[in-house]
Parts: sequence; structure tokens; C-alpha cells
Amino acid sequence: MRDVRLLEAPFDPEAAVAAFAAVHPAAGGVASFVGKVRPDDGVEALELSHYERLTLAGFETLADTALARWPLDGLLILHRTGRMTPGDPIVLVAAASRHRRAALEAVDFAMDHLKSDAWLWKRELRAGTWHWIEPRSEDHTDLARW
Amino acid sequence: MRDVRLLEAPFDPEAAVAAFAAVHPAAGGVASFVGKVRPDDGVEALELSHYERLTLAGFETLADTALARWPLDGLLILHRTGRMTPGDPIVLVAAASRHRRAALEAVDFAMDHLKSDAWLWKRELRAGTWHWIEPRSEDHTDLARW
Amino acid sequence: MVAVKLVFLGKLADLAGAPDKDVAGPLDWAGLLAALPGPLGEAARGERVKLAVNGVILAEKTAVAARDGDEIALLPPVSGG
Amino acid sequence: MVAVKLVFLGKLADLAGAPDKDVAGPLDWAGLLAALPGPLGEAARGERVKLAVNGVILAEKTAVAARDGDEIALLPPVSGG
Repeated sequence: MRDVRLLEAPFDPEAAVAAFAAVHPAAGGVASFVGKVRPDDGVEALELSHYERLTLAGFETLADTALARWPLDGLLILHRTGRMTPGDPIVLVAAASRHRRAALEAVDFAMDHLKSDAWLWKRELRAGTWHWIEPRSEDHTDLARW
Repeated sequence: MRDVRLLEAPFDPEAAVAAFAAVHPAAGGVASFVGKVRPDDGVEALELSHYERLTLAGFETLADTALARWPLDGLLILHRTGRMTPGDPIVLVAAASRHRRAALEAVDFAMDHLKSDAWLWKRELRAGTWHWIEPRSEDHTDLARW
Repeated sequence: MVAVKLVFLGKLADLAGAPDKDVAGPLDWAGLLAALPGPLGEAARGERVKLAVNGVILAEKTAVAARDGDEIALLPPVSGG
Repeated sequence: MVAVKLVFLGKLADLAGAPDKDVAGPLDWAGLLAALPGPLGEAARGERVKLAVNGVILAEKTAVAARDGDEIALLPPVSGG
């Protein structure tokens, strides 16, 4: 089961994982990753903008790719858009599977793509000024693993 | 911060991850894996026995190894012992880090060791009869990755 | 007014001063550049800026062709989530 | 009674019919086997069964030496979590 959503408002990642796990009782394992706005680096706020006609469809394609590549019972992708403050969850990926390695690899794969290959534009507010962010070279290196 | 516990009673893995994440607000990411008793294969119950003088110490050494190998803010290992029924969580590993890859790899590493290299003895109740379980060859293959 | 809608993403919205702009169609590459004054036109020419027409990325953006009712998105490099 | 405590893990507890057993010390390998009748003694000799004395795994189990107050654990292959 694929559950992919763009969220305009804050969400509770652990509650989302619990609900996801409850939908997949037959899976022996659930792997997940939660990425948050770090409360350091002088970032006062972060804003993610998306393009209605591309962003969600891109996430759905990514989820389908992972579901085709690993034997998963389910895959969950939740991604914030809009304005966030330090500590806010940005992204949650969770994978349910009978196979531990499959679940962990699918989460790793999806995160690498979401971090560098998604139709999202990010800016950070530092010392009262907004700065647009481009992917780190590390993110491209991560992507090349797949 | 290392938090390693053997638990005699059922636990709520998502609540444990939420509490763990709250303790590590500076970590940009939290990776986790929850393994549960699968409600299939005709398993009516599962029992894990441990040896007081070795099991927890082994988990602590495993956690220290992971903390030394990856730049983690914290590592959580919760493991059930005693009797469980299908759907019950058996194990939770969570890692908090500024670095996504470090958190995911540390969880993967700890799970591989917990699944095949821990001082635990498992038996399953099937059709009213208990059967002792030995590690699957797949688990040993996983371990050889590290 | 039925027109071609230009959508500016990321820092291009800053350069445009607005998230979108309506332009009378039909619109080709020359017409698009004419509708994008100053630094916005410069940015649109940049090799890292992509175009999508009605949600489909163009392999060659100078081949863009849009009619009234179409939507052209100007996509700078993504920053990831 | 102060004695050597034998602790049986996993299926060895089934063979022993109990999780542990007290035996008068001192105890060496021959004395240990003498205290483990039938299939339990067979199992203890098996190359995959390890011994720990007071929580320390023995590299060579036939070198076991325990006094009253010590604990010897008989550890069959682990099954993992």
C-alpha cells in the first residue's frame, strides 16, 4: 500500500508511523526515518515551496519505484511544504516489510531521492534574511549509490 | 547518549521513538526499526530467554561500537524478553544524528547483530508445541556485511 | 482572461516579484523571453533552469510552444527536502 | 548451601528439566560432565555449546575450573532476537 502526501501543516511523525504500522500487521518490521529542521546553524525558519503539477506526482513515482524494487507491504512518504521552524518535522519515510533489509534499504533509497531529486525549493531565514538553498554535493553522492 | 534496555513487558515502540527524539532535539534525523512477532507462519507465541550476566552487557557493547563508528547524537536499543504473541514488538533500534546516512547505517548495523549475534534463545509455539529456533543463514550473511 | 500562465518557482519568484504572471498567447521561446524582463530573462536562459508546459518537462526549452490556457513553469535547480 | 550454580540456557534447560542446578564444588570438566547425566552431558560436549564462568566465556571449555559460589552457564547456539 502506497501512502504519499504533501502536508501544509505540522504533523506528528511517530503517530503517523504507528498508524502506518497498524495498517500493516503482517509485516514483521517497520523501518522509518524522520528529518527535522535543525535548531542550530542560526536558521530561524525554513520554507519549502512546491509546484502543484510536479511535486506530488514525483513522490508517487518514487514510491512506485521503491515498491517495485523491494518486497514491501507498504510505503509511507509524508513531506511538509510551507514555512517551518526549528524542531518541526520536514519529512517522514516508513517502509513495512517481512524483510528487515528491504524495509531499511527502501527508506534509505527514498530519503536519498527526496533530499536531492524532489521538486522542492528551499529557503532559510538567517539573521532576518531569506537565503535560497541548493543541494549539497553530499546529496548527489548519496543519489549515485542507487 | 546510549539507552539500552531489556524489557520483560510489552512496550509501545512509537512512544519510545518520540521520547528518544525529544531527548535529541539537535539531531536533524532519527532512523528507527521495529521488529514484531509476525501474525503468520502458524506461530501462536514466541519466547525469548536471556542470560542475566551476558545479554544486556552484549547489547551495551554493541551500542558502544555503533556510537564509536558513526557520528550519532544518541542510540536506543529496546529488546523484549519473555513470552510474546503475534503483533507484539520484539525489538526497537533508533539512532539520532545530524547525518541521515549515519543514523540509517547504525540502525542497520545494530539490527544485523541483534538478529544473529545476541545472547538470546528463542522458541516458538506452533500447533501447541514449542520449537527452539537457530539463526537463519540469511542472518549470518547480513552480519558478514560489517 | 484566458492567457498563458507563467509560474515562477524558488528564487525565480523573487526575481519576478510574484509567483505567477499571465501573458497573452501563443508563446514561443522568443515570446517568453520578451515577457521576462531583466534578470528574470537572464535566469530563464541559464542552463540549469528547466521549463515545464502543463506539468511536462521540456527536453529542449527553446522549443517551448504554448497557447492560451496553457501553463509554463520556470524551474530553477531544486534544493531537495 | 554455597555451591557451584549451573545455569542452562535455551534448549539445554529443557534437557535439564530446570533452568539451573547446584553442584558441590570444586568442579573441573570431568566433574561437570559427571553432574550432567544423559543427553545433557552429550549436549555439553557438543562443539557448538559454550561455557561461561561468572559471565566470562571460556575459550577452551575443557579447562573449566569453578569453586563454590561460582556460576557456570551452558550456552547453546544463540537464535538472535
